[in-house]
Amino acid sequence: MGNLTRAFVSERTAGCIVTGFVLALPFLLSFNPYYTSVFVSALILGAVAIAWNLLAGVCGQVSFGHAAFFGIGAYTSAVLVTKWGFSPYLGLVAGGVFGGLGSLIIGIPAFRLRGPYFALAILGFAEVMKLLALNLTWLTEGSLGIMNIAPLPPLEVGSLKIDFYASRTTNYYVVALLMFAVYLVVYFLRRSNLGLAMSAVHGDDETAAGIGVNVFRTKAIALTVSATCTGVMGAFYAHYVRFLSPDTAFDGYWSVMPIVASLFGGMSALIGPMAGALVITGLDEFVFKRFFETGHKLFFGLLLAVVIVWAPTGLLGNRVGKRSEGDKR
Amino acid sequence: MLEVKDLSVRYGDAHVITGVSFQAARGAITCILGPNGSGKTTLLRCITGLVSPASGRIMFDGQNLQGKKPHEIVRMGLIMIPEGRRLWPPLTVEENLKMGAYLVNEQARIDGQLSYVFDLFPHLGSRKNQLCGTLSGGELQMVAIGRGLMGFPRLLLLDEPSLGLAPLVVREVFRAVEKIVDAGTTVLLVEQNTQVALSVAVYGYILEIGSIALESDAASLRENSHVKEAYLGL
Amino acid sequence: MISATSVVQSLLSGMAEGVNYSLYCLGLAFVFGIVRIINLAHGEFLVLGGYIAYWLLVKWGVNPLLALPLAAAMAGVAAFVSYRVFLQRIRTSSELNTLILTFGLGIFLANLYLQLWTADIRNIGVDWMEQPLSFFGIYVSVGEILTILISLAVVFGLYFFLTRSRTGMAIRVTAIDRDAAALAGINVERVDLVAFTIGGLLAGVGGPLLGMLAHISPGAGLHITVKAFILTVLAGVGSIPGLLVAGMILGVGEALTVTFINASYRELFGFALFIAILVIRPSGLFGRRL
Amino acid sequence: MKAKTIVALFVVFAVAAWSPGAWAQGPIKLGVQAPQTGALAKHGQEQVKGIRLAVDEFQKKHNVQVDLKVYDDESDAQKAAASIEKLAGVDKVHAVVGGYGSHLVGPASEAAERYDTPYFTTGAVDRKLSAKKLKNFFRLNHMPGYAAAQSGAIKEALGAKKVGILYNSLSATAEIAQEVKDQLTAKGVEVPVFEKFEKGTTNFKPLLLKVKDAGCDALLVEGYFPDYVGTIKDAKILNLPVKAYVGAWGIGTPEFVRELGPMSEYVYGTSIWEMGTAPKEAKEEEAAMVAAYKEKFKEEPSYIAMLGYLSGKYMLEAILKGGKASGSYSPEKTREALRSLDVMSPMGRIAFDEKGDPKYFTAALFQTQKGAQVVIFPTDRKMGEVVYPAVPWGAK
Repeated sequence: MGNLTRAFVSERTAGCIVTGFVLALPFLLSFNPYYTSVFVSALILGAVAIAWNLLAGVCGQVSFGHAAFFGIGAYTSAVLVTKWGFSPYLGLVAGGVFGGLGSLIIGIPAFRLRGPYFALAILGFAEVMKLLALNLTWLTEGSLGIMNIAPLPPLEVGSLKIDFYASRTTNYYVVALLMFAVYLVVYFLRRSNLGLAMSAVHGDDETAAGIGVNVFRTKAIALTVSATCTGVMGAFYAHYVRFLSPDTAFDGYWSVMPIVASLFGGMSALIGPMAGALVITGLDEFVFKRFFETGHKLFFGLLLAVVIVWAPTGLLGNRVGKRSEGDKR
Repeated sequence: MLEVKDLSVRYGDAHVITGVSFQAARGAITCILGPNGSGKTTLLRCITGLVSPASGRIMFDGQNLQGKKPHEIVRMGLIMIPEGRRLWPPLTVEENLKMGAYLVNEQARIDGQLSYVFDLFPHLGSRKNQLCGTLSGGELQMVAIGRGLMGFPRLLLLDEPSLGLAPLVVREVFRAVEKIVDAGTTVLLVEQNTQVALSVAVYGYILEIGSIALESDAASLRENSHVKEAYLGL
Repeated sequence: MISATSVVQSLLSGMAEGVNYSLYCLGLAFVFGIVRIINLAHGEFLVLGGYIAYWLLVKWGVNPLLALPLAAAMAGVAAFVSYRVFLQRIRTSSELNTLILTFGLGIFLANLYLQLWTADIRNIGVDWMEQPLSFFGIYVSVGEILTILISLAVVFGLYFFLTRSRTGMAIRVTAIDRDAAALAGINVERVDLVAFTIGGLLAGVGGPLLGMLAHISPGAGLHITVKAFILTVLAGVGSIPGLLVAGMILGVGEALTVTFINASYRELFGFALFIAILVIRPSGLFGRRL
Repeated sequence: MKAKTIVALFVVFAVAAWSPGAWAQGPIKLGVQAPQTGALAKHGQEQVKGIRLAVDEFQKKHNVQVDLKVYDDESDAQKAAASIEKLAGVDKVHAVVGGYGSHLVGPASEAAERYDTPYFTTGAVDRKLSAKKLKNFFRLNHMPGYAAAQSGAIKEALGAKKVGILYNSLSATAEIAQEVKDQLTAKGVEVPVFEKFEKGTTNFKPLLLKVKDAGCDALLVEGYFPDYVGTIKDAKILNLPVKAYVGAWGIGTPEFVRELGPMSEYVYGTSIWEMGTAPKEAKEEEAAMVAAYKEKFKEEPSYIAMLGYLSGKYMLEAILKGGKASGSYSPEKTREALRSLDVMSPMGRIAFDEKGDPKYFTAALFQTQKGAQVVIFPTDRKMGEVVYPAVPWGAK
């Protein structure tokens, strides 16, 4: 019996269910623009959470400051597009590149630190980045923020014109695409030799070094890939919301919510953070807000506490996580 | 005094101890011998309530220890002196000893026991205001034993007291242990140093890969060919 | 140009601020050092203490300083309940879980305050405490001197509690070596509960002082938690007198940054220092000693 | 099993989400997007109270039902835009009022433009908002009106020669600080101290010492409530020798007086409206509004509540007027009605230019005297004589 359920929810099955759900969601929501835009936010969060989980769940290095890479990505793209007229699509790429580069600046000194100290160093870095964005007015417009950031330009496929200005649905599918790209990057990375090395580092630095893993390089790659993906999502955010200020781009939300989503969904499954992001958003939007318009966050906080205490492995964590161990036996 | 029956302990999926049974007789030294990684420390941690067993039963003085917390077990008079001393380095010798009497409420009993410990280890008297971080290995072991004694143990569990000590110091420590037994405390000794352990114990068990491989009185163990070959290096 | 008196005055104001910083972060540092829980709801406990003092002042005219014990007690109760209901159950799981849990509690509490007491910003104003005193052209207020004294008293009180009292010693040895403490007959689970509650009490003392020196609002907690974090790392986990020094370094550093550079770099100073300490000396300025 | 549970949960959400919007002509559907939680919750909540009052009155007066939908944007830009998607896209409201904070109103007003829904805000003063020339964007207040009152009063009513400006790094305060500085410099007033501080600053002494050393006549703090509390308390301790303390907005309000007591005396502040500042033509309306507000919410209305009230009122009137003209409520008609508006209100004359900015908006500069706000500038709205030099901490 136990084996049956285990076989039922493999990583792949869970992935397929979530993929199917994400693709079908706009239909389920009858293309209602509000709910679609709510889930655009959920998917941005989901993608960042998957990226965060590459570092934390796979490689064992918890970060409290992914807002740093999100914000760097967002600002990079916004500045390139508004000031120097780059194409927003190029901006997405540049956002990723700069997010990755930014991660190296803090990563190189911070990798010597362990556990909460590493996490805190990244948090500090995020705050420093936010303060720089606030004070480098010539580049970032300071606290006034950058307004009127161009949306992604319309794509023309034959006679079909896909517009990203008005429609939420097109934005939804773009972000879904980006999210699956992030998922695939993480998925294949974990399957590769590097992924094995990351798992070894997750266990213990010294043991990993003992079996010939270059610990520093492995951590650096995990962080850079994670930050790059986060940077791309940040860049997308800039062109989606079309307004950036240091407070919104480097908001603690982007540091905290990916962690929450990952724990909620389960960190041992790659798809867990994604599912977590969707469920949290759904609960907050459709359940808590209905009961208590101004106090819904109260439930949210309580829910977090309750889930952590009574379901600490998350929604998907236990099953998928245990399965890979079961295989070896 | 202590009776362990069919005890098994697991860490996650790893079976550390499987079906171990043994007894420690009142008023004597019983020893458990075994190589590194045989599960000795785990066994003691399980008896003292730091680790919960997967199955089995531990009886102390006719009472089942199942589900008891470490401090409740200590209150019953079963005290362990852990491997590697585990003192509190920023505290002085005297503070360390006094913390051993945490559950004792009468000041007079604490003072009495403190002078007993200083009698047992005269060496420590002059160092009582020194921080434990500054002591030598032998002194640390004495403080550790002293701290255990401060809780008025009826059964003292000693985990590798000879570890890392010079032979001369080992002899001093064991002389003290014998005195403790003479004063009426039962001792369960867990050791790698088979030679010394068997010279003081009355009964011994050999623990190998998590189960009891051999048990007998100390004298016959000393003569046992397996013990000679594997543990005494003869 | 900046006059010499102003530099001295600025320096002093930084020191005063720094001492109060130490008080605000004491509870967090204590809980982190002893129970190994980074309590992200710390700031919310502090804010609770502030509101208690505020209401006592507004409703019954009780002097906020007299309200201190009650404010501390209420925050202590909040911490006690949080620990018994939630934290106790996941004490043994990963650090990350306790972090998320306390974060959730923080969100819950902040929004609860919002519902209970509206979003209005509250300031605990007591006229005689706001009177300035002047010494050789340097100004301080009665309240400032008083809050510094209270902060120092609490910090040293805690220090003596930990080094002199039986319970304090039990808490201390549990922090150093948990197993050894359990083997000495200390109920380590009880110690966790007591320590977490004390953490709440300490936070509760900070609240009224924050309300007097600045102001309180339902959402003010997170900022305090972050500051407390920086200080804890700066001082080094477990060093209570170190917190005072770290608080002053931060307070004075911030003040002088404003005086000599620019106010907009004040926060940057704190975080830059934070990262520098983490990278250069992860154990903090005063290492791990209790 | 777990996966099934998740799928079931999602289905529940989906069903819950799908609720067909009512299409029937009849009640006016007015949407409100405002922060009810988060950093700006306080302002958003007051705003909504004012709007609710306007709705009540409108229903009574015209006997037309108003369906009011209030959505919390959680002080978050993304949620602000999403709230508009919900109001305009799902609930199909006829117009939206509310919005607080330029960083929230920016994305929200763009979303409203996408849905061709009139959007009328009272809490966003950034110039860039109207520079986009959105056809659905209207607002009651904007930056130049604030800055003019401050610089004018400092130069003319106070006659200060040197001014120290300290400002919160948040966007609106940073913008007004720059604007006021430029205006003052143009008028020949020196600004030797011009510094930005972070929100959450509690030790203002080092900053104030710079003001002291520069020998400023007046201290201008462009900030929010906590910043005033902090600067005034620290100025008192330092016995800061300036002759006037001027704040931007939200200073001298009843809440301010309640929390600061005697230390609220003599501060200067800009406000769009405070109790008793209405021009003669609108005194009656002001009194009625204040009475009704007190009756309904058991507290004094703040200027934010007043702005909320006025925005709700004029928007509803415009929808109705447009609807009467064309037989159904339509965005163009509502916009036309708003653009043709020209009335005297408790906050002065209201009319919009082609960008949706208020044509005649100027804030008033008042001084708190014995707990009441006495307008001292501009001269045509003057209510009493200025007390100068005078600061709350009684120096000089």
